[in-house]
Amino acid sequence: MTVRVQTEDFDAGAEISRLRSGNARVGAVASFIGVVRDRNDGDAVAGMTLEHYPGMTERSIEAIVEEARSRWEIIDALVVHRVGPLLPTDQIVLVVVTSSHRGEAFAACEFLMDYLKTRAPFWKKERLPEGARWVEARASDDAAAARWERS
Amino acid sequence: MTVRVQTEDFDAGAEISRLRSGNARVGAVASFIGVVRDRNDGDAVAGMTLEHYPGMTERSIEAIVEEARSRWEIIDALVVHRVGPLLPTDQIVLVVVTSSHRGEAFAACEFLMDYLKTRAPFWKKERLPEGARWVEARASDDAAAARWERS
Amino acid sequence: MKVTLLYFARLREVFGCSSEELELPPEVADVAALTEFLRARGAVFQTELAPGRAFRIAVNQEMASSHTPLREHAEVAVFPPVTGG
Amino acid sequence: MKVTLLYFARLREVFGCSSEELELPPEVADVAALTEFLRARGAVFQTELAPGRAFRIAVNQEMASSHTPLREHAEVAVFPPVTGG
Repeated sequence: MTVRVQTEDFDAGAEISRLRSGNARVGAVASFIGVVRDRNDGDAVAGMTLEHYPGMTERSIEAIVEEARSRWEIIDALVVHRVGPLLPTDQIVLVVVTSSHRGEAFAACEFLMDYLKTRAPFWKKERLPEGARWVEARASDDAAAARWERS
Repeated sequence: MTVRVQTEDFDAGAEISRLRSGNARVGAVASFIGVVRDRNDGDAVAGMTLEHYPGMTERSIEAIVEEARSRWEIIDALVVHRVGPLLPTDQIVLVVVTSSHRGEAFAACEFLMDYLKTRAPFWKKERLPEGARWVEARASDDAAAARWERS
Repeated sequence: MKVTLLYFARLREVFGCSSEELELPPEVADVAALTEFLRARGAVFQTELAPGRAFRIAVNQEMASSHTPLREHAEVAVFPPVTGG
Repeated sequence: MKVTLLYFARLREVFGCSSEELELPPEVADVAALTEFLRARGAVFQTELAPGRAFRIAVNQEMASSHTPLREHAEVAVFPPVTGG
């Protein structure tokens, strides 16, 4: 289980290969890459800056990965999240989950992404033509994360 | 939308990069790689051979991709499926879906995989220590695909 | 009516044949009748295509039901349930 | 009691401060009391930390509630709802 927060870009293909390499129990590799779009809520976005809380961010992601591990039969998981200035088409986040079976890999990967969007301490500031703005939390992201609450 | 059935291996990282390149509307890239395991149903697997129905296989996958496109707001999709002899840890199948939002990308990617397992004409023959056997269809795969049936 | 039969995977091996041309009598006009016609060959055809056995039939590369009609030069494929990915 | 306050994102900008050391009076012993203490500074602290405004507080890098107690040398972070990934 690996969690990294970094300013540098990542090589998704190399990360995916490394996570499953040498383990012949892996039958399923689910991955997700989040990418900077050039529009958000109808506005043109020239770029963004991601801020985090060094220490707490890594710890909270590690806790989320542990929770995913307790809920699904996963073999390994990787989360890489970038911070700092980013431009449209830049990669923001990579989540990779390996498992013997595809249902577990997909569920854990989507669970991790939903939690990264709603619980991990990251804040996004967008650069628009009329100036910069801090992005507000979305109700749809909270709804996505709420699916995973145990009742 | 690209569908390929081939004996050669694929470079998942390069395929993912190519699918999203140059499109700044893409915010989400969901991918899945299926891999040959060294065990199945408790038996050691030395390798397998995948057979397909040339023509029908490609057409049926294209129809599945079109259906995914009609159900979710996806930007592009790629399916690469290998046939022929394969060994444990070899890649079998790659599905990549790009979208503006992660929920659509995940749903379409998982939908495509469930259908590939249950509807596309592929047949798997495993090589075990005691000889080769054709794999039987799994009830769990049918159940996974049935989730997507419109009632 | 002339049709091409294709067999795949386990059925290809059991029938010892991947493809054959068949001249069908006029009363064999749909998939149900073709299945009956093949069963009447006896041996492995009778066993493998017996009612209740799991096999699938595609006509011109589309999945077929027992009511699917057959036309001249149809490509008819007989195969086990798929086990892809 | 000495604590370290950290501010992030929009609140860091509005408060014009990313980190400060505070000596708290003895009655400021939990998160609710600390919030009240900061509001009493007036100006942007009063506005941004008013009841009903969306902000979050973590104590020693764990998400806190209003009842979370404060201890000597606690690291207390105040920030907007997260908007990651």
